[in-house]
Amino acid sequence: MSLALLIVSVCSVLLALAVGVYCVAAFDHAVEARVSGARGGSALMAPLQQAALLWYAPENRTETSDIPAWRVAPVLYLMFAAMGLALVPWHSRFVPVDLSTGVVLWGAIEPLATVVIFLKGWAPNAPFPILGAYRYVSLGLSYILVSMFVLIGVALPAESLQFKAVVESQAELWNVIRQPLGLPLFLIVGLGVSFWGPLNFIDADDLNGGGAAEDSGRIRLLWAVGRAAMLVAFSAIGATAFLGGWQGPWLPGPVWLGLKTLALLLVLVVLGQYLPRPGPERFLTIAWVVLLPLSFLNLAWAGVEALL
Amino acid sequence: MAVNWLRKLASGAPVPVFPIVGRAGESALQALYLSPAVTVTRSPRHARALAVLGVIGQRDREAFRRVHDQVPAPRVTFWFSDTAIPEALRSSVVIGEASTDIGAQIARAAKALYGGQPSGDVDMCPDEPPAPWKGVGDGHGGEGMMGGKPYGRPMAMPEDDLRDGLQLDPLAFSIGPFSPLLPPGMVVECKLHGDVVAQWELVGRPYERTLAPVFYQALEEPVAIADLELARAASHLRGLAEALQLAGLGAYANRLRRGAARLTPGQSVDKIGGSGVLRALRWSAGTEKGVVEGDARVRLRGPGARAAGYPGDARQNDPAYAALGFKPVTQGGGTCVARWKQWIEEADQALKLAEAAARSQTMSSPSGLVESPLGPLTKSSPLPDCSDLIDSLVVGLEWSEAIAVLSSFDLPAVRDLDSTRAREDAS
Amino acid sequence: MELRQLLVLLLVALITGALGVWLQYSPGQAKKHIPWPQRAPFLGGGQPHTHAWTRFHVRYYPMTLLLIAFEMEMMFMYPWAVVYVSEGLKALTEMGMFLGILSIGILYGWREGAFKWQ
Amino acid sequence: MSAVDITFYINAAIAIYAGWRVFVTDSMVRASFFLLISFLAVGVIMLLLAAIYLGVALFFMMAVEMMVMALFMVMFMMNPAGLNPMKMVHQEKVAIGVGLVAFLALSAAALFGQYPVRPVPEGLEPVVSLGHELLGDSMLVFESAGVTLLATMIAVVMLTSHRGRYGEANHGSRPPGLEPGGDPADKPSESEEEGGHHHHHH
Repeated sequence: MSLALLIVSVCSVLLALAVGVYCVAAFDHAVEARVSGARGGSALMAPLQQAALLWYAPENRTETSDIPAWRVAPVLYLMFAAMGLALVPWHSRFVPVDLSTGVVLWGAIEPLATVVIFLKGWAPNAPFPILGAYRYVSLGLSYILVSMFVLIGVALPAESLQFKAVVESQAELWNVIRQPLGLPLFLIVGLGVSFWGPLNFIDADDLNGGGAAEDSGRIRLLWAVGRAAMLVAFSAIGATAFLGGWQGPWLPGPVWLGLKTLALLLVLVVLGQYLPRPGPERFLTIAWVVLLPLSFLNLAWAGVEALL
Repeated sequence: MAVNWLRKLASGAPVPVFPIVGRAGESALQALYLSPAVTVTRSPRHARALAVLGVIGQRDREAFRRVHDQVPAPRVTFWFSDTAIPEALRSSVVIGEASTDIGAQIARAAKALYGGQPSGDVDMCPDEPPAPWKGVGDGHGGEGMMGGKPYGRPMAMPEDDLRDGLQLDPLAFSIGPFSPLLPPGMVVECKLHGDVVAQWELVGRPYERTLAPVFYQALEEPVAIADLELARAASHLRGLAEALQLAGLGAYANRLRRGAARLTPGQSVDKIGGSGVLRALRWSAGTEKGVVEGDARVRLRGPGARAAGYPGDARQNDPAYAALGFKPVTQGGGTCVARWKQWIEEADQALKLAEAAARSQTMSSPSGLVESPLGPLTKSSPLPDCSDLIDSLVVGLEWSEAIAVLSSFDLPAVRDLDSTRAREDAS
Repeated sequence: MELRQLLVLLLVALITGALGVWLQYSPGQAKKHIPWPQRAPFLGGGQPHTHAWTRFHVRYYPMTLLLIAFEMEMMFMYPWAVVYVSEGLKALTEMGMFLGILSIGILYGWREGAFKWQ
Repeated sequence: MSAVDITFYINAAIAIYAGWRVFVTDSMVRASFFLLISFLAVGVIMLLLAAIYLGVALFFMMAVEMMVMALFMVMFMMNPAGLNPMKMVHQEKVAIGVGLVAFLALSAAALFGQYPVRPVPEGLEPVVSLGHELLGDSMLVFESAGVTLLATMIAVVMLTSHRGRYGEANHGSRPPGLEPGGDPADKPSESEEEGGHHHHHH
């Protein structure tokens, strides 16, 4: 790998991250305005305006808080999201990080994200954030197995844990058709990892904002960017694993990947505004009693399908 | 140059405002929700401005000072209230006018902050830790393993648990009167074991609710039933909006609030709120909890009682309603979701009644008894507060369930006719 | 060589991390001193009686232990997935057996209410 | 010194430093997550050793494990956040002695041991060979691991679940007395049991 390729790889990941984060914010604003019927601000400017508002907002801290954890958690979360996005192959000849165990590394990013989200709620030493943190951990520990089984399902026909091979294995038929349960389950996990919409157990309104109740200014901005980045990384991985990644007629590969990622982003954002948040206890039961068996079924289906 | 550009960008965003809702502040809060110039936040940390709406009781002055100081400075305090302005804020407060959009007024005042100059809004509490700790004991205020007051607050001590008998520490705090989770003015002493509410003790009752003027008018003179029913539907929809907000559906909550502000006879609730979303509420937390039974149903009055199968409704006594073919809607069960459903169906029924009444120009016949959105209202005895009913209902529930259950009730007392009129005379 | 790939990963992580740190420490924020009254946890005017860092009653603890047991098995799943197609039916039966055994554990946990909050 | 060497030294230093912090920090949560950092640094070293699967697997295993450990730490240790300073080590002198001996023994084994030289063949894929091993000679081991994990799961459920399918797990049980044959230490009163029972229906 030449130095030029190295620089191009790094820059393209960062650029995709920035564009993706902006798109998430703009989509979310547009969907919210459409649902609520509120006029006010264009969806294109709103993300920048919100960011500028948070940029200038003063910061907050609680009496006895774990300040290093408070500051480090959003930085790590953003880092994990960027690392996840870097694993996505753009084209058969251009993969920023082409690891032979990319699928496993993505599987590791999810529990690590759970840890930093827990720290978000733990750090302020205040009742509502801490309730949110523990609630989130019950979610985070429940979807992990589902996510892993679903991703192992796509690794079966690819005979590899490399995302590039996963895309190449979908040359004839995309995994979304071959393993119909995979993508819906994966999207649920995506909402969980980026604590978005119905699975936003930590920053919930029934806790006055929960983990974010004591956050202000730059820290909130950083978390907002991190969550959007995680959603982008998730959609990109989802597009790679289930929608055939770069493959598609007429257009160049990276464009296809971008379009598929945006489509998944839009689905996630709409789901986020449309679905109510289930009770944390109820979701725990659903995750283990419904989603996990479904992911078993998906794996069995994928296994039989791969042998045929 | 770039900085100016960034500040300009920031001032394009709606200003985040934390509302302090006092007595008779509900309508101003609804106006804030609808204003495109501001966003209403759930935590003062997210706000740049504090809006005081309605009258703050003497009891809650201390709490007001605390919440005021929790909005990170520099901030703007906006006064839309008959309460006397505290000494410390006298020079900095922005006083609102009733005539124009109060959201726009707040935004105008708050955007001065973005220029970078400090606001004159000073803290009201002294800049001191909650308890002296520096240099006490080992220097951080603690003693031994669990003793003392490390950093100014004590540590929790273990306690028996309700559910599985593990002896762990309770999380004890008081909440309210300005918490968005509780009705305005309600103060509760609360103890949690993990997520589960172990103790819920009402310390301060919520402020009386001021109803739409048409309900007070109907006590004395005939009013158009269409107006009465539209006001009822609006009140129920606002209650539902709060439930949607708690379930993480903020956009749909605002849609309902917006719809409630401009109801017309014959609309359907499903169209206003999105039928799928209203039905999906049953998947949110606590829907089967908070069951009201027995005598509590009667005390609960109004839609809450009807959701538990108790059919009392003052509209049955009114011949004008009988002519419209009115029959009260009821639900069985008396659960949280039954009360939400009751709101939905009553609002739907009210809109249909309004349509029929508007067509036939039906007027109500005053009998000194009006069915308000909270329950039967009479001239002599206003509706009493029943927020103490909650104490026993939420113990043993998880926090999210408890808050959902709380949001399914309309507990506060209703302001009586005389005090409402006195206020009108004064203004 | 994969080390080069890891270098890209490292650079991406370092740059985003540096961005996060810069965002928090760069000037422009209104104020540095945070007074004590602002620092009290927000409870709508109420006050906490103790620190929130307590022996918290995590109600889903049986699930976490089940998860740890189950997660061990994921270590075996990944290598299995890679050789699955080449080993064919043998891999299917073996992993079917393995997952079957573990599913009994999940079923048992469900039957005994381990997936409910205690 | 190559870039790989530098990365190794940095990660080794992080692993040791974080490992040391585990024992000197007052907060249980911090201790758990320092241990996690230590493991992550070791994982990176494994990646440098081309053990690409084991390194990454260590990340996800340890992330979950340390999260759960932090939960249990906070549940059962008094003063879980270290608000009052405390000592995390017991029997310090013995611990130091044992640590030193273990360190010396392992270092000696590393420095003076005779290791076979078996260069990895070109094009070997560790994950694939691991997979074939699992489906080949080690199949029995693998399946017995499954049975062992099942036993663990059942034991876990039996020990922790408060509500079984036949009702309360501690129904009719009596806590042990403070002295042999004495009264139970903290028998819950009947009314409390009733209250608790009421809220169990879901």
